[in-house]
Amino acid sequence: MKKGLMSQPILEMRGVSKSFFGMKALRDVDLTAYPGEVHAVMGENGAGKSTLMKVLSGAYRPDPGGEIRIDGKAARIDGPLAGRAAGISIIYQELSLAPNLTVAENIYLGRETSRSGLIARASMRESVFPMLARLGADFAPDTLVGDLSIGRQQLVEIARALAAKSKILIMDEPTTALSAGEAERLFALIQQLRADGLAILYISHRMDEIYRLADRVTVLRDGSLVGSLDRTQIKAETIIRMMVGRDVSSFYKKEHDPRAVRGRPVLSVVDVADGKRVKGCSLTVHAGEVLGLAGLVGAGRTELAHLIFGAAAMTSGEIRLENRPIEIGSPHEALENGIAYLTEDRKAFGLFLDMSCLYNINLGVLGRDASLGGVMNRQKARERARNAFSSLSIRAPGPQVTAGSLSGGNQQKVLLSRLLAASPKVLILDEPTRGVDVGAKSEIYTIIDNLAKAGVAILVISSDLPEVIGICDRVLVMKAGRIAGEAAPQTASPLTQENIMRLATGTGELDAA
Amino acid sequence: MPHESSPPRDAVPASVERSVAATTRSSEEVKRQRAQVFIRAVGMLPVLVLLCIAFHFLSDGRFFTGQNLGIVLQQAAVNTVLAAGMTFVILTGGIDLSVGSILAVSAMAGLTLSKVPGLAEFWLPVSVLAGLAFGLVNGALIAALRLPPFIVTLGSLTAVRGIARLIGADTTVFNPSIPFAFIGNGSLTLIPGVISIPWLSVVALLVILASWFVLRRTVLGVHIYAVGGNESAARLAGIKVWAVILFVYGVSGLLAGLGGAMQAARLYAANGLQLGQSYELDAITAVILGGTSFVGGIGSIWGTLVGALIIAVLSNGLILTGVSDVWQYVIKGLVIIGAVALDRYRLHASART
Amino acid sequence: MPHESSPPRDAVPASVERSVAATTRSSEEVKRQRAQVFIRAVGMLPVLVLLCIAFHFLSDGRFFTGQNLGIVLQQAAVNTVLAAGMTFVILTGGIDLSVGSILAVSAMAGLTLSKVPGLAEFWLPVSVLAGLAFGLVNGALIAALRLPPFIVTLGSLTAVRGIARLIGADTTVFNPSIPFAFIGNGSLTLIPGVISIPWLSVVALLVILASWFVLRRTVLGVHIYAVGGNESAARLAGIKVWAVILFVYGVSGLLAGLGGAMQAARLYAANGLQLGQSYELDAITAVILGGTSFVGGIGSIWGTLVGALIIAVLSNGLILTGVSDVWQYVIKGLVIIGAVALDRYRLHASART
Amino acid sequence: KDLKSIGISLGSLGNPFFVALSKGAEFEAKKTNPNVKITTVGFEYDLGRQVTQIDNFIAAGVDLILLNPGDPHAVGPAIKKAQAAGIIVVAVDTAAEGADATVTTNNVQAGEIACQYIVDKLGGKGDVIIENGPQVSAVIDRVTGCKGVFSKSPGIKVLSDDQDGKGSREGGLTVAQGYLTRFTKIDAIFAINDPQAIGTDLAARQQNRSGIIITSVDGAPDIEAALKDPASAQIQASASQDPFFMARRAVQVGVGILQGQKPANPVELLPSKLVTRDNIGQYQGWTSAR
Ligand SMILES: Nc1ncnc2c1ncn2[C@@H]1O[C@H](COP(=O)(O)OP(=O)(O)OP(=O)(O)O)[C@@H](O)[C@H]1O
Ligand SMILES: Nc1ncnc2c1ncn2[C@@H]1O[C@H](COP(=O)(O)OP(=O)(O)OP(=O)(O)O)[C@@H](O)[C@H]1O
Ligand SMILES: [Mg+2]
Ligand SMILES: [Mg+2]
Repeated sequence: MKKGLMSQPILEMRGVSKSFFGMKALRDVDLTAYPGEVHAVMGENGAGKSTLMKVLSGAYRPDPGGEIRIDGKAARIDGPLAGRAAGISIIYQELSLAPNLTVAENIYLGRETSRSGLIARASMRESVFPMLARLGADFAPDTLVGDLSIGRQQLVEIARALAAKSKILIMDEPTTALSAGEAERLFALIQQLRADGLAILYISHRMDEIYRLADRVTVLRDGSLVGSLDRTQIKAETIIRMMVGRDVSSFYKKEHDPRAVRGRPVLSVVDVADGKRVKGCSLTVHAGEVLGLAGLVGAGRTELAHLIFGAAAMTSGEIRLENRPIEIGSPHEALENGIAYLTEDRKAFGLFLDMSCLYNINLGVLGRDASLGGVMNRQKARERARNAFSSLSIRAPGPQVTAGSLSGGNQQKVLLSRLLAASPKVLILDEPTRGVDVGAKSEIYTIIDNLAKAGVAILVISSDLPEVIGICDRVLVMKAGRIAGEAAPQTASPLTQENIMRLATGTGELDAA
Repeated sequence: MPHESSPPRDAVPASVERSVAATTRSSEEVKRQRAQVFIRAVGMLPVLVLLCIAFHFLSDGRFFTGQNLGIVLQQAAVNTVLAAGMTFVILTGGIDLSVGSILAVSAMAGLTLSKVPGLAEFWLPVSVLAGLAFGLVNGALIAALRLPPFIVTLGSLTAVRGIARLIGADTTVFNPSIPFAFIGNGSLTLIPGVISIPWLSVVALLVILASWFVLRRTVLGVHIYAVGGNESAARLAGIKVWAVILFVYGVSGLLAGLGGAMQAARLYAANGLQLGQSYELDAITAVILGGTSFVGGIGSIWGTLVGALIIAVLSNGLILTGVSDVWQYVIKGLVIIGAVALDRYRLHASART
Repeated sequence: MPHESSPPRDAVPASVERSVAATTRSSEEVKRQRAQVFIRAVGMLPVLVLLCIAFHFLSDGRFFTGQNLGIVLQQAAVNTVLAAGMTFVILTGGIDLSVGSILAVSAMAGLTLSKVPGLAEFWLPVSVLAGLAFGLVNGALIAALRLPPFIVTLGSLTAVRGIARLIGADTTVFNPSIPFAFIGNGSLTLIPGVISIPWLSVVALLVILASWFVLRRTVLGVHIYAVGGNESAARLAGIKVWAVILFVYGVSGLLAGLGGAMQAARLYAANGLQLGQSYELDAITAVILGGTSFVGGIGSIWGTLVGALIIAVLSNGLILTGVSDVWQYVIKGLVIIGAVALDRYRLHASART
Repeated sequence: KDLKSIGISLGSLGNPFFVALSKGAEFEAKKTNPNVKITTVGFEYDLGRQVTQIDNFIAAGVDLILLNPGDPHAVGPAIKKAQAAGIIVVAVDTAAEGADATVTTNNVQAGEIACQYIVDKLGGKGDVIIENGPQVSAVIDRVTGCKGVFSKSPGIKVLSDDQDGKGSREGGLTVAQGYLTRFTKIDAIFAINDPQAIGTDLAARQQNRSGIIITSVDGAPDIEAALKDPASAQIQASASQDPFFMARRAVQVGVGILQGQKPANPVELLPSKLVTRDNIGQYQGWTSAR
């Protein structure tokens, strides 16, 4: 990788700025990338990483003044087409796929193979097969993208970027929706592309990925460049200090009483199935326990959570709350029973982006606080929102701003505070730290730990193995709609990454490509 | 063991000091959003004012007279009431094409009843409730069977029109001595001889105020915005989406019924085929002119009021200035497009500053 | 355990993926998914067939006669052409309310020209091009100024109607000896004395085929679906969204112009005010009945054809069976609602088996 | 009092009949006062809209309102309001309760002569259809007149009278296509206006049906052409109206009242004359200004 640094830079950005409606999202940022290197770009939520990449790909037009040079020549990137022509391809952070089109159509969107305007479906389809195989995808080219889970959609995005065969490849948090196996395959692929001489700009909030992949790290804070580190200098503490401006000491928190595992059972799920993805799962969460649920993408964890929460219909099985069987026909009834669920897809299924944080936070409890005739208690709502802002340290101008204007991590905290406002007995968290920066992550871990201390039964679904191990008391592993096994300390199957992967894949080893 | 809704302060990591840059950006953001909210709320008001002034000069000063303003208000009344109901529906991302037909059916029902001795006094509630009933049928089909609102209300646009004609056996029902006729033709005198407001406008204003209260001050209102903003998120947040949908179509029907009663009191007559034809387009236009988003979740009832007034001022002003019927079409169409274009431009410009 | 509330993903059809790994999927599931794809493609066809059979028996066997089928096809033709254009627009998530007015203006322009000696032969292309021009104006306003399609086309619904009236100075323009009249009233004889198809239907069928070709076989077609499915993704993929939008409204205008020419040739006359009134509702109904989604991105032109045929069969069948005008309204409305309900139920049921 | 400004509210200004009506009114008003301000609007058969327009006329301060009432009774209250504001209201084409005067075609008589023609041609025996239209009073009157004639001939069988041809060529064409399929033997069709009659003829020609007698009411320019056209031989008669003259009369009466001359008879019924293929040569038509 040293040889990469020696050669001529393929990309030089000088003094790039970008403002939205007069608000500076980037100020005078410089960035240099060489062929054959993985260049990590890091920073807190809202630091401007995605904005910088979008300027590079042509999705945003930069403010006048800056300069972008590719292969030593000044490049004018004034649109997505120009970006592509300059040899840049990008995996956007927000999935940018058309759900109504097929996988093949999405991969070739905007640069279809055609003969005098006629679309060559067959040849596009054929050429997609090997790409999908390389990524280990288990779906066919003519599947509709809308029918895929987010994880699989992410694979489509990656396939699309690879198919463009470019010199500079930008990956904006590509692994947030992937589980360990798929992420492994992606890493192998990245290493191969690096060897082929591509420059890869890689954005992630996961420190372990940075260790594994990055040749260099550039850190942004509040839209400005903080500095760059060479591979030899990459250390978690250094990066975090550059990002946050302070030390984040202990990252994972597990201070609640581990004996809760054998405590009072709160939620028991007995043999539930939905006739589709979930094929008979049983589990029990105890008061004060943090139970992990791991597995590969598509294992059915989200579907299981939806069954428990009444968001999908069960075909068989039983749910018991504090040893009483309960009927949950809708999320409304689940919430009435004290079960709360944090969705894995906060934009699509969680937040109301055009509504203020105030209402986003209070939505679940407005009815409870209301006076006769359903008149809102706005005083109480404001108080609750203010409390949530301070206790979860939500960084936003105030509860009045719309949720859509917040950065990812802060959006997640807003969503979380809605759930907490309902004072649930059972909390199901589906990928609670997806796309959330280190600072916010550690805050969310602390919140989870505190809730456990307060006696809430917590089920954490996560594809981030270090996270699962770091915060959970024991971990159930799902595979193909069934619980494949359990990993817990002081048992025959201790709480380790290897153990979880073994259960998840059903093989003896990690399924690296 | 439910835990406290807000964890104790010391349990969370010390809040992180914000950088100076972040602070200034934050206050800027707040200002920007405040400005936008204000501009959105004011909506088309400038366009309305401009139109009024233009018509005043073009009509040799006939526009701003007490009498003419009363006429404009009265003419806007029925459309305002329909548009208020339509605002509820469009806020959830739906649409109600059947309001014109429901208006006709409830006016027919009310007038028919008003000719029955002994029951005559009940015509008003009956016609409002008839509207509610049809609205609830719409709502039930949309909420329970999850059918597309456009098709359901298009179907009832046609079917309910047929029912309205059936009620009157395809003739005009006429009752010159209908009770409560003052609603349609009387005025509420505030200062005798100086200020009096047509009762129709009073009713419309009350409807707007009630709608504002429901939308902005009640839990149900927030739920309506939530369903329009993100229906799947609303469902996962525990909102009974079907109940919200049933409610908005019920309200739209109820207000269409009220509109029918207002028309009946104003005209002393109704005709199943002719009354309320294409009123739905005027109502929808008022809502959209008022800045409510077609996809739902964004909009305000005040915008709708302004939108309805723009439509009434246009009709009145064009006749007042003596523009021929044909050119009225052309001008109305262009003004509608021009108004949104202006609005778009204004929003854009303000977003930049 | 039946649940009353549908889960958030219920709207999305279960995946149709053929798993390469093929570990988890049973062959039963594959069969189920195949069936669903088929049912979606077939769309409302069963409803159409049912209606035809019902009318055949209710009309004492008068429905399935060569002549009557010809009449149905002919009556469906203009709406089919408009609905084809509307399909393009709705697939991008837009709407075009102005088709009826554009149809009127182009028929007026065509007929007026057809009376000018020497230029008479050119009336047909002129009326089609007039439609195209108005469609492009709509498209330009929507694409360049980013105004909401509903308002823009509502504005032109009104303004263009005014222009149509201006052209004819508010009278009926008629020309009993208009060139190419065979298009409106003649038939194409395939087997002399046995099978002949009205030229109007031939034109409509060609339009459907051309639309299918553009939507399914060209790059532009994929881009239309992409814009409707996810506009920002389309933009990021380098698709010129404005060009796509301009195109679809242009097509809608062009086909409305063609519809105007067809009506002119059929009626030998046009009236600026009356012709094409509320045709937009019929066209939209055909598209939505045909299973095209209002939010864009999902739908097929074959569905639109079936939808247009359902509407024509309903009108024809109800007259054939002697149902009175009033009851026709009621029944039409209920059948439209019933048809979508049935469709929804069918999709649901097949998803469960 | 002089005529300075006049407001006209008519059924639908896209209909040539009302256009001729408005032209006649304009002609007469300009003759009375060359500087008169005329505002003509169509209420598109929406009662509410017509009442609104009357209100607007009141606000605009017109001297005379020429009204084609949406309903003979229902506009009564609005008329009273206008009269209270000192405005003279004259109903034209349809009678209106409480109007200062009414000038209209005798629509019952028009229906009678159009259908009497059919009875005479058929020799009092045959299967006929009354192709109805929008239920406004003029149409209702024509159908009443027609039914009265038919019921006097026991040999005439009315096959259907409950389909709406929407008053247009297209509507007439669609309805007639249904009729022609439904009934194999039709001897005559009475259409409530000319556009429907022409649409009906087009349908018959398309299906190669002949020998059907088609009559209607209006005497519009397009029926004039049809009555001269050998291709449309089945269209045989139309009971003519004279909108241009009717409107002139109405304005004359209105101006008279304005100047204090009460008309002898508040309702003036103009008789309809039957235009047939034989006398079409002498027919003057709507467009000729007289
Ligand atoms: N289209 C936009 N309009 C207005 N503001 C925007 C827009 N896109 C980004 N911003 C703002 O620019 C800033 C930088 O956002 P950006 O998405 O680049 O952050 P990021 O570093 O990628 O964060 P994350 O880690 O959460 O993805 C944020 O304050 C954001 O609110
Ligand atoms: N956002 C979504 N939209 C549509 N369907 C989805 C979505 N997410 C998941 N699914 C469906 O649910 C199936 C099961 O995946 P599920 O999400 O339950 O598994 P998981 O183990 O939670 O994986 P993941 O890590 O992706 O969340 C998917 O194959 C897909 O059909
Ligand atoms: Mg980002
Ligand atoms: Mg999941």
